[in-house]
Formats: sequence, C-alpha cells, structure tokens
Amino acid sequence: MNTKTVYEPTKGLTEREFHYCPGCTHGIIHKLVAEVLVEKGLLEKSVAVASVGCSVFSYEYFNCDAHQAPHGRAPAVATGIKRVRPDSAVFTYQGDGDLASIGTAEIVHAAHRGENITVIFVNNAIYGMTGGQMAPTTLIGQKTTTSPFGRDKTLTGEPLRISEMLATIPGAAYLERVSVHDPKHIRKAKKSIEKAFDVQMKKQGFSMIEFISTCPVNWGMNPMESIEWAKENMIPYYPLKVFKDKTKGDNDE
Amino acid sequence: MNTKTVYEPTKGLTEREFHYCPGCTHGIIHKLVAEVLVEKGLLEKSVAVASVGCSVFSYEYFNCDAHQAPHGRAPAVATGIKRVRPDSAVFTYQGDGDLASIGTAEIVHAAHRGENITVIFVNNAIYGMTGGQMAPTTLIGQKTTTSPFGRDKTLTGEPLRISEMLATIPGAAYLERVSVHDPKHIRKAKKSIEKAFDVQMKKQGFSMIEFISTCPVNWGMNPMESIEWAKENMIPYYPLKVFKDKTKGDNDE
Amino acid sequence: MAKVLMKGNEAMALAAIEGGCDAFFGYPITPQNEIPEYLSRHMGEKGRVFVQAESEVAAINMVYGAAGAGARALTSSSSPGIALKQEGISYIAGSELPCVIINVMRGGPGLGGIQPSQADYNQVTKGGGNGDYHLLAFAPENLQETVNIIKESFDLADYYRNPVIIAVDGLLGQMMEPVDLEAAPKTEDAKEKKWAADGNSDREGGRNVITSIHLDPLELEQHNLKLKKKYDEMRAKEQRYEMIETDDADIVFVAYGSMARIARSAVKTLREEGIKVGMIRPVTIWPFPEKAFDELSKSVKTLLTLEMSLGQMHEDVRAANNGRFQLDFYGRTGGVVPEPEEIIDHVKRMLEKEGSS
Amino acid sequence: MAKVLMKGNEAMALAAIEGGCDAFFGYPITPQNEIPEYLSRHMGEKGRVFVQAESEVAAINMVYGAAGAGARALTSSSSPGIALKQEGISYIAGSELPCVIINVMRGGPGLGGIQPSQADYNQVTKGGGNGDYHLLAFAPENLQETVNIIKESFDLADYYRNPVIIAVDGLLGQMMEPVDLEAAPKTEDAKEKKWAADGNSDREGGRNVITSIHLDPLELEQHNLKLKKKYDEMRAKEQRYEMIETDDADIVFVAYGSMARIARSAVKTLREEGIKVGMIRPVTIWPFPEKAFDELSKSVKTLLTLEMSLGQMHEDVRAANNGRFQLDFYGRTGGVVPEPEEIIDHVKRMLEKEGSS
Amino acid sequence: MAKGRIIINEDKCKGCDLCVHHCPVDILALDTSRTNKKGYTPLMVTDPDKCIACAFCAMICPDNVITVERFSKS
Amino acid sequence: MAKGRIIINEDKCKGCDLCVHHCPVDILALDTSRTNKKGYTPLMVTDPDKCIACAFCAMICPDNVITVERFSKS
Amino acid sequence: MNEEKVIIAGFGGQGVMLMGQILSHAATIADLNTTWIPSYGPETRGGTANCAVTIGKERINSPVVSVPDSLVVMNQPSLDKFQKKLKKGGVLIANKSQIPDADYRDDIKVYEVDANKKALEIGNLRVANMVMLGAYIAATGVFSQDEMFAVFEQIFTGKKSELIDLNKQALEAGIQAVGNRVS
Amino acid sequence: MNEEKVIIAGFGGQGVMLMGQILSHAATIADLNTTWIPSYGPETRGGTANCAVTIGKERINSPVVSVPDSLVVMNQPSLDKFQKKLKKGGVLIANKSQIPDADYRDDIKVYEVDANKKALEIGNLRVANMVMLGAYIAATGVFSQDEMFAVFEQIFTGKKSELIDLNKQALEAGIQAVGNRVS
Ligand SMILES: Cc1ncc(C[n+]2csc(CCOP(=O)(O)OP(=O)(O)O)c2C)c(N)n1
Ligand SMILES: Cc1ncc(C[n+]2csc(CCOP(=O)(O)OP(=O)(O)O)c2C)c(N)n1
Ligand code: SF4
Ligand code: SF4
Ligand code: SF4
Ligand code: SF4
Ligand code: SF4
Ligand code: SF4
Ligand SMILES: [Mg+2]
Ligand SMILES: [Mg+2]
Repeated sequence: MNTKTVYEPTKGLTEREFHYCPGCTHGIIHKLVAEVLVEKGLLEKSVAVASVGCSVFSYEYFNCDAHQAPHGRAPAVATGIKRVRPDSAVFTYQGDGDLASIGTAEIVHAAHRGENITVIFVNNAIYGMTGGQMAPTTLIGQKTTTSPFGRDKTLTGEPLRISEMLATIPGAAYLERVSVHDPKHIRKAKKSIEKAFDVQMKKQGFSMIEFISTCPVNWGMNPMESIEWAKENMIPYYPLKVFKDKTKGDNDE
Repeated sequence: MNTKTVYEPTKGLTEREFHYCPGCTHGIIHKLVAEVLVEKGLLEKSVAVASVGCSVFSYEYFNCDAHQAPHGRAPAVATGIKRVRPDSAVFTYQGDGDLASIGTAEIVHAAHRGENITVIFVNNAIYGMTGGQMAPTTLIGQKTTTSPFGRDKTLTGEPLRISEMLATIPGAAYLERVSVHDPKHIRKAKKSIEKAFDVQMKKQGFSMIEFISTCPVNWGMNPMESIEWAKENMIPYYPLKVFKDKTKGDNDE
Repeated sequence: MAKVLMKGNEAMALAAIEGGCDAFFGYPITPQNEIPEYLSRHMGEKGRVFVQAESEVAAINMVYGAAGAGARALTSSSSPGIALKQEGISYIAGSELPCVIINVMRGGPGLGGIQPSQADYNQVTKGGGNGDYHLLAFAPENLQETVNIIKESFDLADYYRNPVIIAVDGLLGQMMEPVDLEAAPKTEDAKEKKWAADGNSDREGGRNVITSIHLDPLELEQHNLKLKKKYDEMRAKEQRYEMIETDDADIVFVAYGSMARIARSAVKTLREEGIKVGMIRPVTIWPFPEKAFDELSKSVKTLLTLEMSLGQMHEDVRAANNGRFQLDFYGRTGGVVPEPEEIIDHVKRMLEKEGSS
Repeated sequence: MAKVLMKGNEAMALAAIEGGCDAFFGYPITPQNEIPEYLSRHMGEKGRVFVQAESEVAAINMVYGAAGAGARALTSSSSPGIALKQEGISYIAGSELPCVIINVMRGGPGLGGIQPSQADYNQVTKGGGNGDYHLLAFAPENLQETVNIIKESFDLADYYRNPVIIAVDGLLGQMMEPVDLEAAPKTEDAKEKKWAADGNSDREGGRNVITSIHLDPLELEQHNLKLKKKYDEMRAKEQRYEMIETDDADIVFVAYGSMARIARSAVKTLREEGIKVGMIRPVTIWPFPEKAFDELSKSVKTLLTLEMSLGQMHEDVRAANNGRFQLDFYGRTGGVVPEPEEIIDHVKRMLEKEGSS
Repeated sequence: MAKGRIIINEDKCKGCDLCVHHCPVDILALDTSRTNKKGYTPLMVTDPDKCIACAFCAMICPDNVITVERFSKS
Repeated sequence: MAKGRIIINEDKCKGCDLCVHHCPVDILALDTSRTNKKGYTPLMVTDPDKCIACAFCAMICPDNVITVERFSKS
Repeated sequence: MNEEKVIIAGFGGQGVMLMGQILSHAATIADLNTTWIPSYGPETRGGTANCAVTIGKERINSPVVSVPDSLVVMNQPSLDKFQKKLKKGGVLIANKSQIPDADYRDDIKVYEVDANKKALEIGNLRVANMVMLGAYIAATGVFSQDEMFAVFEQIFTGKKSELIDLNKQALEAGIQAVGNRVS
Repeated sequence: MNEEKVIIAGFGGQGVMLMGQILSHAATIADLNTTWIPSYGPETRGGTANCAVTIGKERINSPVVSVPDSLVVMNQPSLDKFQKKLKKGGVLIANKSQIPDADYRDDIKVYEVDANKKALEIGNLRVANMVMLGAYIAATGVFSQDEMFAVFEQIFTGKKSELIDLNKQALEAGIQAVGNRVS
C-alpha cells in the first residue's frame, strides 16, 4: 500500500522547537503563516518582524530573514524594511500588548500610510510573556495580575477592538479576524493569511489578520479549557469577520 | 438710550493677547472653550492641558490652572491630573499633528479607558507651528513643506479621520466634529463643547470635539480664503456630525 | 514591627505606599512586574490611584500630570522602559515637579536580556533626556536600605521639586530578604503644594501653571541657573556613601548596589587573608559621592571600581580621583552577576602583577 | 566645484544625499526642519526613500528596519526628539547596525526653547538608552566640516556597524555659509552587506536575523565584549580634534561646535593683546579626544572649558585632565549664544584673580 | 436706525478681515489709511447706523477685538 | 480499515491534549505511563485502525508533532 | 549555626522556588538573616529553575551562592548542572524518581529520596517538593519539623489553609526518608 | 576689504532675512568668506526678526555679531533694540517710513530712507527691503549695484524671474536715496 503525506511539518519553520507553553495557540498560528509563505513561494523573499511578547523569538522559527523589533514598534521596523526593499514580503507578528497598547501609534500609522505589509496580530487578551498583566483586550471581569479583582470597566474602560478601529482607516486594505480553536477555523484562518499576502504582493495596501488566541498559563486553565474559554468569551466580543476588503471596493469606510 | 452688552471678551481668557497669526481660527476656538467654562461655572475648577503646536501657549490664555504637555502626550498628562483630582474639569487642547500623529496612542487609550476628560482637537490639516509640514490629516494633493508636490496617496496614504476612528472605542462617550467657519457654525460648536463638558462632569466617559480649523500662513492663503478652503475642501472629507453620543445609548459601536 | 520576608519588588511597592505615594502609573516589564502587580492589589483599598498605562511614555506623562496636580506620583520600569521615559523625565525636571522613579535594571543594550545589570548607570546619572538637568539618584544595596530610601524619596522629591530615581539591579528586585518597614524614619506628610495646578484657581495667588517652556533664551538661562542651584544644593547635602574598612586599606573598591554586597564578601575574605582592602560604597550615584574620595588616606594605592557593566561609573571614579591614586576596573556585564571569588582572584592578580613589576 | 551658499540644515541634507543615504525617516521639529523638507523635495527624484514618520519613536525604528535591510539610513531631530529615540538607538547599537543620526540641538530641559544649545552633550555622548553601548559622536564647527563629516559618517557607520551621531547646535543648522560639496573625500559605495535581513534568504549562508536579544547572560556578556572591542577601536582610531595655538599657551580653551568658532575669535583677540591662549577643539565628542590633553606642554596653567551648557563636557575634561592642570569653566545655557567678548572678559577676570592672589 | 453698536479694541486687531466678510449688513472695513501699534490696518465701521448688533463680527473675530452692545428702549 | 496513519515525533510533544480532543474518531490519548525527554506525557494512538487521515490532530497541534499519511490503493 | 547556603533546583513547576522561600521564612521567624534569590528566566515555560538561599546569624553579604553547602535537586538536568559546585563534604538531596543516571561525587554526602513516589502515595504529585524539603532539614538539621510547620501555618492562609495537612504529611515523609544515604 | 559685520532687522514679513542672504550670496560669488545667521523665533508671526551677516577675506570665526559695523533697521522696535550695539562710527540705514521717533546716536553715520514710500512708488510695498539694501550698499560700498544684480539673476529663477526687474528698480531707488544722510 502506498502512502501520501497529507500533513507534515512545514519547511517554512526552522527545526527549532517552540518555547511556547503546552497548548498555546501561538504555535498553530506560526504553522499557518509558515505554510502560506511556502505555498505562495514567498519564503525566500520574506522578512519576518518579531515583536516583544511571547513571540519575541519567532525570528528563531520562521525560516526566512527576520528582524526583532522593540516593543510595539514592529510596524515601524517593517515600514523601514519594506520601503527600502519593496519587492520583499514583509510581515510583523505581534501580540495584543505589543500592538494594541504600546504600539498603537505604529499600527494605526502603518495602516494610515497604506504600508504594503502584512500584520499577524495575536490577540490572547493578556500580556503573556511578562506573566499575565491586563491588556487593552482583556475582557471585563477577567482576572489578571494587574486586574486582580477582574477588569473593572469604570477604572480601565472596555476592551479595545483593533480590527474594528483600523477598519475606519482608508489605507487598510484587508482586515479580518479569525480563530484557530478548531480545524475548521484553522483552515479558514489560513485562507485569510493567503489573502493578506496577496494584497501585500499586489501593493494594495495594509493587511492584517487578527487571531483569537489563548494563554493557558496566564489564564490559569489547561489548553482545552482555554480553547473553550476563547470560543465562549472572546469570540462574542471579538466577532470573526472580514472588516475590510479593498479588493472588493472600498467598503466599510 | 440704555445699552446691553451682547458680546464681550470672556473672563475665561486672560488679558494676554494671542500670538496666533491674523485670522487663524485657533483664536475663535479658544474663545468658545473659555466662554463655556465661564458659563458652566467650571473655570475655577478647570485644568487646561496645552499641547505642543501653535497652541503651545494656550496655558497663557485660558484663565485657569494649566499644564503644558510634551508633544502628543496631553491625554496622558490629563489622565494623571484627572485621576488624582477627579472633581476638577480637565481638558486638553491639541492640534492634529499632536493628536493624530505622535499622540495617537495616548488619544486612543484615553478614549479606551473612558477617561473623564474633554479633548479639544483642532484639525487644520497641517503642522502649523513648525512651519507647515504634512500632517496625517493633510488632504490628498495638498502642498506642504514635506509634501512639496502635493500629498501623494501612494506614498503617504489617505488622510486619517480621527473622530471616525475613535467612535469605534466603547469608552468614548461623546464625539463630534464641528467647524467655526461662520457664526452659525460657531454657535453650534459652542453647544457641542457644552455637551462635552457635561459628559465629563457626569463622569460618563471620554469626550472630544474636533474642530475644522485653518492655517492661513502655512496654507499660503489669506484668512478669508482659508475659511473658504476649509469649507470647500476639508468639510467634505471631514463631515460635521456627532459620531458618538453615549448619553443617548451606545450608538455607533 | 518584626521583620517580614519580602520580595524586593513587593517591598519597594509597599514602601512606596508607606511613603505616601498617591498614584502609580506604569507599564509591565520584567524584572519589576511585582511592583505594579502589588500596587494593583493594594492602592485601590487605600483610595489611591493605580493606572496601567498604554506605554512607558504615557506612564511618565501621567506621572507628570499627577505630580503637577500636587500628588505624590510614582512610576517604575526597567532599562529599555526607562529609555522611553527620558523625554518625560526631562520635562518633569524642567517643570520642577517632584516624583519618584524606580528602575530595576537589566542587561542591554536594546532588548538585551532580563538578568540583573548595572549598565543603566549612564542613563540614570547623566540624564538620557535633553538639557541641563539632573535626577537625584539612589542605588541601595539591600532591601532594608531600599525600603528606607523609597520612603524618604517622596520627601526628597517634594523638597527639591525634582524627580528622584532609585536604581536597583534585577537581583534586588527579585530577591527576598527580611525587612522592617518601620525601621525607616517616618515619612513627612506632603506639605501643601501651593504651586500645584490642581483645578482650584480661585486660590490666593491666582491660577497655577506647570510648564517647562522659556522661549526667551535669557529667561531659559535664568531658569537653568535656578535648577543648577538645586543641583548644587544636592551636591552639597545629598552625597551619600559608606566607607568600609578604608582606614588602612591599600586597595579600595568602589562599588554600589548588588555589586557592593558581593564585594563586601570579597573584602571579608581578603581581610581574613591579611590583604588590606576596603570599599567606598556610593549610595547616591548622582550626586556622585566625590567627598568619599577626599576622605581616603594618602596610603591608598589603587582604587578598583567594580561594576555590573563595562565601566560606566568608572568614569566618575576617574573624575573624582583626579589623578590621585592608581585606577583599576573589574566588571561583568550582560546580566552576569559576579561571584565574590572573581573579585578575590582579580585582586590577587593585581597584587601579583605589582609584585612582579 | 565652486562654493555655494547654503543653509546649514540644507547643506546637511544634501551632504547626506552625496554620502549615499538611501532612506530618510524623520519627524518635524525646530530647528532642523529644513533637513526633512529638503529631502522630501529631492530623495524621490533620486529613487530614494523619504518618509515622514508619525513620531520620533517610529522614525528611529524605521531607521532600524531600513538599516537592518542593508540600506544607508538617516534620521534627524532635535533635543527632545532625540530623547524619544533613545530606546531605538540602544536597539540599533545592540543589533550592530549602521545608521546616521543628526541632532540639531536646542535649549532644554523639557520643551525648553528652540535657540542653539549644547546641553545635549550628555544625551549624545553618554547614551540615554539602556546598556553598555556608545555612539560615534561628531560635533563639527562649521558647515564645510559638517558636510564633510556627514558624507564620511555613512562609511564610518558601515565600517563599525554602529550608529554615528552628528550633534550640531541650532546655530549651525540655521546659519548660511559657503560650502564646497566636493571638497570632502568621495564617499565609498556601501559594501555588500552580507548580514542584511533584506528578504533574500536563499543567499549563500542562509537566512539573516537582526536582533539585540541574548537571553543567556554569558552570551550577552560576550556580545557586550564584542561591542566593546569596536568601541576600543574607535577610541584608538577616531579621536579627532584640533590643537589651536596650544604650543606656548598658558590658558587652553576646550570648546566644540559653534562655541569653538566663537572661542576662536576670542583666541585671536586675546593673542593680539599678548595673552597666550590656545584651544583644544574636540571634533569627536565620543570618543572624547583625550589624546589632545596628552599633547599639551607642561607649561599650560589652566584649561578653560567653554560650553553652551552648564558644563556637561567639562566632566569629560576633568576626567581627561586627570589632575594635571587647573580647571575653569565658562558657559551659557538655555539657548544663549555667547559673544566672544564674554570669553575675553572671563579670561581677563581669571588673570586678574591670579594676579591678585 | 442702529439697533446697537460695536466697540473696537483697535490695537488688538490683526486686520484679518474675517469680521468684514461676515457682517450681514456690510458695514465693516479695514482702515487702510493707517496701522495700529502692531502694524496692522485695523477694523473700522463704515456705517454705524446700520448695525443690527448681531455680534457676528465679534463671534468670528479670533482676537477678541470687538464688544457688541444692543440699544434698549427703557 | 484505516484510511491512513499518523506519525508522532514523540519528543516534541508537550502533552497539551488538543489533538486528543479534536480527533473525530477518538483514537488519541496521552500516554500517562511515561514521560518524554521534555518531561511530558506524550501522545499515543489507541486504535490505529480507525484513523481516517483527516489531519485534524496535526492541524491543531501547536508543536509540529504529527505527520499524517493517507493510504492509497495503487 | 554557621552560615548555610543551599541551592534548590528542578523543572519549572516542581515548586523549587517555594521550597527556598519556606526556608527563608523559617529563618526570618527565627530572627536569622536570610536571602533568597531566584534564577528568573523569560516567562516561557520548561527548562530548569532554581533558587539560592542563604541563612545565617551574621549580615549576609553576597546573596549569590557560588559554592553551596547543600544542594537539593529535583531532576537530572539540575544534578548535572549543580553537583560540581557543591562544596566538599556538602549535602546533596536527590529526587531519585527523576534521576535515572545517578552518578554522584564521592566527596559529598548524598541522600536519595523517591520524592515523586512518596508524593503520589500521599495523594498529590505536587508535594514532591515538600518531601524533598523534609529530607533536606533532616539531613542538615538546619530547621526542625516544628519550625517548618510554623511556616506552613503562616503562608498557607485563606483557601490555601486546606493544603497545610497535605504538606505536613509530605514533609514528614521526607524527614523519614533520609535514611537512604547512598554515599 | 576688511571684515564687514551687519545686522538687518525689522518686522517678520518685511524681508529682512532675504536682504541678508543676498549679501552673503554676493560674497560667495565674489569668493569671499561669509556667514549669515537668523534670529529664529517660534513659528508664530509678528514681533521682530533679524539676521546678522559677516563678510570678509579671512576665515570667519564667530558668526555672532555683537558689535556690528553697520545696521539696517526697517522699523522702530529694531532701531530701539540695535542702535546701541552699533560700533562707533558705524553706518545706520533707517527706514524712515516706519520710524516715527527717530532719535539717533551722534557718533554714527545715519542714512534715512523712506523705503515704504519708494516701494509703493515702484508699485509694490514688498520691495521696501530692496530699497534699503540699495541704500546699504551705496552707503558702505560693500558691493556694487552690478554685483547685486548678479545675485538677483541667480536667486530669482523660474517663476520668480518676473521679480528681477522690480527688485532692480527698488535697489536703484535705494542707491539714489543715500544722499539723505542726517548725521
Ligand atoms: C519598552 C518595553 N516595555 C515593556 C517591555 C516588557 N514586555 C515584554 S513582552 C510584553 C507584553 C507582551 O504581551 P503581548 O504583546 O500581548 O504578547 P503575548 O506575550 O501575550 O503573546 C511586555 C510588556 C519591553 N520588553 N519593552
Ligand atoms: C517630541 C517633539 N517632537 C516634535 C516637536 C516639534 N513640533 C512642535 S509643534 C509640532 C506640530 C504641531 O502641529 P499641530 O499639532 O497640528 O498644531 P498646529 O501648530 O497646527 O496648531 C511639532 C512637530 C516637539 N516640540 N517635540
Ligand atoms: S505565556 Fe501564554 S501566550 Fe506565552 S507561551 Fe505561554 S501560554 Fe502562550
Ligand atoms: S501657523 Fe497656522 S495654525 Fe499657527 S498660528 Fe499661524 S495660522 Fe494659526
Ligand atoms: S454686530 Fe452685526 S451688524 Fe453690527 S457690525 Fe457686527 S456683524 Fe455688523
Ligand atoms: S476679525 Fe478681529 S482681528 Fe480680524 S479684522 Fe476683524 S476685528 Fe480685526
Ligand atoms: S488524522 Fe484524524 S482520525 Fe487520524 S488520528 Fe488524527 S485526527 Fe484522528
Ligand atoms: S497537540 Fe501536539 S503537543 Fe499537544 S498533545 Fe497532541 S501531539 Fe502533543
Ligand atoms: Mg497577549
Ligand atoms: Mg495642525
């Protein structure tokens, strides 16, 4: 009997084993991005921009050129790279603390300039790397090490929805929020990444895919519970949809 | 015959003469804010936060306590003040370079936290104080000292609409864009400022009034031409409207 | 009160509360996270303010606002986070506002690492911001001293109307040690701040304005000279240091913070072996305790600067020494915490060289 | 080529283009706006990159990206804007990337004023960012020298894989003076940068990574020692300075940039009056030209540091002097540009005091 | 008959012309025959009798130059 | 009959259990009787015959542990 | 009591930090000087974790422990890393359950404890650390069982007070286990 | 030619910066050394503006002019501010049109020029600066009319070349006006 390999570790990732905690969905997202780069033939011309967060070492994993950026500044670093190497495929990989908090100005203005880069935005509603502090994306009532009594709306406001916010910016060409909580959604997420890189390579402007992701360790749950929690609590607040698709005309503006 | 004063310089402003260029609408906006503070009895408990831009010296004009903030950081400075003096009336006065460029993260997060402050946002589509460089709000084709051939969408994107963007943020309670290009609009603008301070004093969250303003000197026009240009070119791109009014329920979210 | 065992970061947070800190604004960064975490649990119950800012830049500007409104404001961070605060710190100093800044230092440059380091000496003492200003900078060596200084720092900041920075390396932030929170002198209550822009402009004297702007150069110069007076006062009054067995020493270490603790062990061992070493331990690193060097007897042969950096304080030692004694340096960097034995070995090599030459 | 009259900022911008600058990223700030303005007009026509960033923080990080991708990248700003770049600069130095930074200095601290100043000496030479790193720092005194240095700086940055900073005060940025753009040595073309992460990972040697992270302290220490080697090389090779009439001088000024120009006038006048003054003019302020002090003859009585600050460089003069000569300081700050007469008066007062004592 | 009048704080005027353009009865002009302390040609009223005290001029004046009074019968 | 099989790179497994929960035919489990190099209880297949080669397990595995092969007739 | 310097090492998650903290707590209660320092890594899991505790009557200078008097290792990598540092004649407590390739120096005192097994017997793998701690105090005599119990009472408060008994049991099991000195 | 140091001052908008730059341009063409420094204020209008130009054969050290050889003032505040700095025997060119309270030192050479009026006669108030510049070169002899014309050709290019004639006329008017020396 012959066999055909239907799934194997992608060449888009190095041999290096992930340092992520067991069951952390960062790993799934890494795989998807790497697969897309390989399948689209972009890997060799790609530059990954790693941010500061648990994915700080993503430059060790993506099997292409890479640049590690200061906390929040990945879109600016990516802009510098893309402007001088316009034919390369430049993407950032950023957490929600990195992108939605300290890096707000940089992400807004990369979108504003219509910078031809792709942003992989991993929203796990917490600061993973530093041990579980509140992020702008932390849900109301969610306990973190700096919202020990649960996030309180009156003191800290309500969670920020980044994709919705960026959708108001003309230079944002493709924006979608996806999830990786089951194989169906994983497949869909991969399609979205493909779309985002297509937009970049056609120089249509800024593209970003927001991922609903987990942080079992800092959420204080096991991996499966985390996935369930994300599905039941995050997705209702952070709906999965295409927020902007300029390839179909200037919607949502 | 008796006389009744129907308009006189407000006590909300100091005696100091404005340093603004002839016909610059910064002056009109100053007057409106000061009038509202006096009429609402807020002047004595107000803290004005001046930003960096032509209005850097607004702390010399508003006849109340004042704090001058680093470029773009007025919302953070205002947050610091308001948190420790929650009963005071705290407002920032910021230009479009200050608020929409370098200060993007600070304005987004003041809104995100639902900070009970009022922001007076003066959008004149240019960096006035530094001599007329391009701002994120500069219109396509507009010539500035750093877009000498006219703003080019492919290199710099399309102008950022701040009120529209902030409207996506739950903590923003009142957002409106107004203009001061004629007496009718001036009157309307004043009402909007009143509303914004009401929202603040009722602790309903973040409020911002965006003003379409002029910069005759750096636009290379005389004051009347500037007013016309603002009316004809800015307002179509920056429509005048209420973008958020939480006092009427959570619209626009 | 009995001593309690506390983690450095938590002890600092608690000391700040005891020191009358009204408001904390910060942004997470290793290795100081227990400070905001502790304060997020405890400031609210005391009716005080805790805000996690969107960035270090925002945090220092919130401090700027709160301090301008008359509150005792605190921020804490670690090395790259402090770099981001430099503009804000320069504004606060320029506007003559009190505040307290804690820097739990880690290895650099750039992201570097997260292990203990003293490579922020320059950024802490020379001012990484623009203009002629200084911070009053402390570098304690153990938790008790840290706690005492933090409590006092709010008073000092108020007195000078100037930021005070406490620079500890990650080791002090992360270690545990018993501390007596009441051992430190009771902190004065904040005096009424008549200059505060707190939204009470019907006060006697009229409205208050906080600004760092003086567009007229002559006016700005006067302002700078006024600031200089304060710095001169600090230089005169605040140089703090400890002289450890320097009286008869041939070799005098100069070391601060964790490095000083480690060096103390080396002093002890070397003395036991009959080698006459002593130590100047700067407690303030700005003003740099130049007076300590004047106290040294002529018999000293060599000053050996010991640092967890490639010799940043050593430049100040050189300047303070002013050609008097021989100078030597031993340092580890990048987050390496040296062991006492390394220092001992270094001293022995020094002595051998001397012997052989 | 004949000399052309140019404004300092524009001359710097043009020199950068001649120096092979591929990409500029900046944010407006007085008094350096003519640099970005000039480049916005001329970079495009040469197929090069001009981006007005959303902030100084973003600008330095765009430089970081572009430099990492192998381009010759430039940013310019002024004092508070440089403060905001400190974290990014520390990353660039840590990642060993070349780039050029221009600081057109104004008075501080805080917003301060916009008149010429040298009060950024510390933030330029001591590093306002975290960690053990240095910038190669130039402080030219006239436009011709500025133009020459800027052209050369791209080569130096590439050679050392380290940021080069050119610190001029606002006066040099705003003044006009004739310059010969071809007087400077032709700039080398950028060598192939085999380390660049530019999106060509099918290159021989495999993929390239730009990072400043070394989590293992021992590894980070090795990295720091590697950096130190470069700094030591700079100290050995790049100390640049001019000795002006120092041979027989009793009093030797130490001054750089505009202050040195002004001091030259004072030297001339005083020499005419028979007073033996000379000057050490540092051209590099990091490495500080300590060698110059070793060249001084024993007959020198006093070193007089002259600065447009309250004595920031003076600390380096103290350290370099190492107790040899008497020291004196005269400075103006806050944007005040001193007149030669003030220096002359100061010298005469010095002499009187000596005479009377 | 005038319904009111305006009082011009002449030395504050910057001659920007905005009030002139917004007077509904068109009775304002800049006095080009002279300059004020600041060096600007200041505002003047060409036909005071027509003033309707609408305060449009004052409202749009960025520099606080104008006070408006309405005449009342009693 | 099995339509395919999975190959487990055991020492990469972190025992997170995600694959176990997502196998549609429920043939995966963690082997709690032992630990791998990393100290985790690794994945094992309880009933290889039932594998339908859907690759769900591999897709959701964050750590690249699983390779999936489909059997083909020819 | 002379100064006692101990390094405790294991996988992250095995509770080595807590073990060290308990010793420092006991020292504080006994009015001794003490320092506890962790090795803190990036907040990513896996790998080894360790802490160093110093206890003594006199002021403690360097909290860094280069040559420990005692060593408690919870797993193989920790043994491999730290054994060589232990001072001559020092005490080594090794968790036999996770140390397949035991290869001990012969100039030290070694106690092997099957801590995982004992913990599972007691009913919770997570108290393997307390088993080891018990063995450590028994082997060194640094603290008594009662002193440890006092710490438990102090640190396991509120909801955590349920854990006191379990930990006490584990500690006792460890104390009893020190019979097994191997060299 | 000895070193010539001149300060030119007036309201912002009166074109004083350009006057100075033209002198430095002329010096550059003549292969002389020259420096031009502006006083630059915040980008807010009004107030006085001034620049200082130094021209000489030798290398110019300090570009800062503390004691000018000549002074060109376009308005009253500038006269008030700078007259006292002018060196003994120096040349002062004053714009009579904007200087109501002329009160000149008697140890200097003063030339009054009704520059605004002349400019309006020529047809554009904005060339009052060139009238003053003409007066300045005539009074000091620093440059000839032709040298100035050469600069005009060089700097008014493209669309601005239309302005050359107007400026030439103004310059000539200024040169003729220096007859009016008052003291
Ligand atoms: C300037 C600066 N500030 C703060 C930090 C500390 N820091 C490192 S990661 C991080 C947050 C990461 O959270 P997120 O971006 O959500 O990523 P995650 O770890 O959750 O994937 C912070 C605050 C830093 N390294 N640099
Ligand atoms: C950190 C910093 N960066 C840059 C500047 C320079 N700067 C001063 S004002 C300004 C722009 C002001 O533009 P805007 O906010 O639109 O106000 P406007 O003058 O147009 O009213 C800039 C860039 C500064 N002072 N500080
Ligand atoms: S800390 Fe959270 S986000 Fe980071 S690797 Fe672990 S589980 Fe993932
Ligand atoms: S520069 Fe523009 S915005 Fe500033 S005062 Fe003048 S006209 Fe107004
Ligand atoms: S008040 Fe009305 S009518 Fe009277 S001058 Fe003013 S604008 Fe004209
Ligand atoms: S609007 Fe005001 S400043 Fe402008 S011309 Fe009228 S009165 Fe003068
Ligand atoms: S391939 Fe599908 S059926 Fe086979 S083990 Fe994986 S999930 Fe189960
Ligand atoms: S998903 Fe991967 S890591 Fe997790 S248990 Fe399955 S094989 Fe192991
Ligand atoms: Mg996160
Ligand atoms: Mg503006």
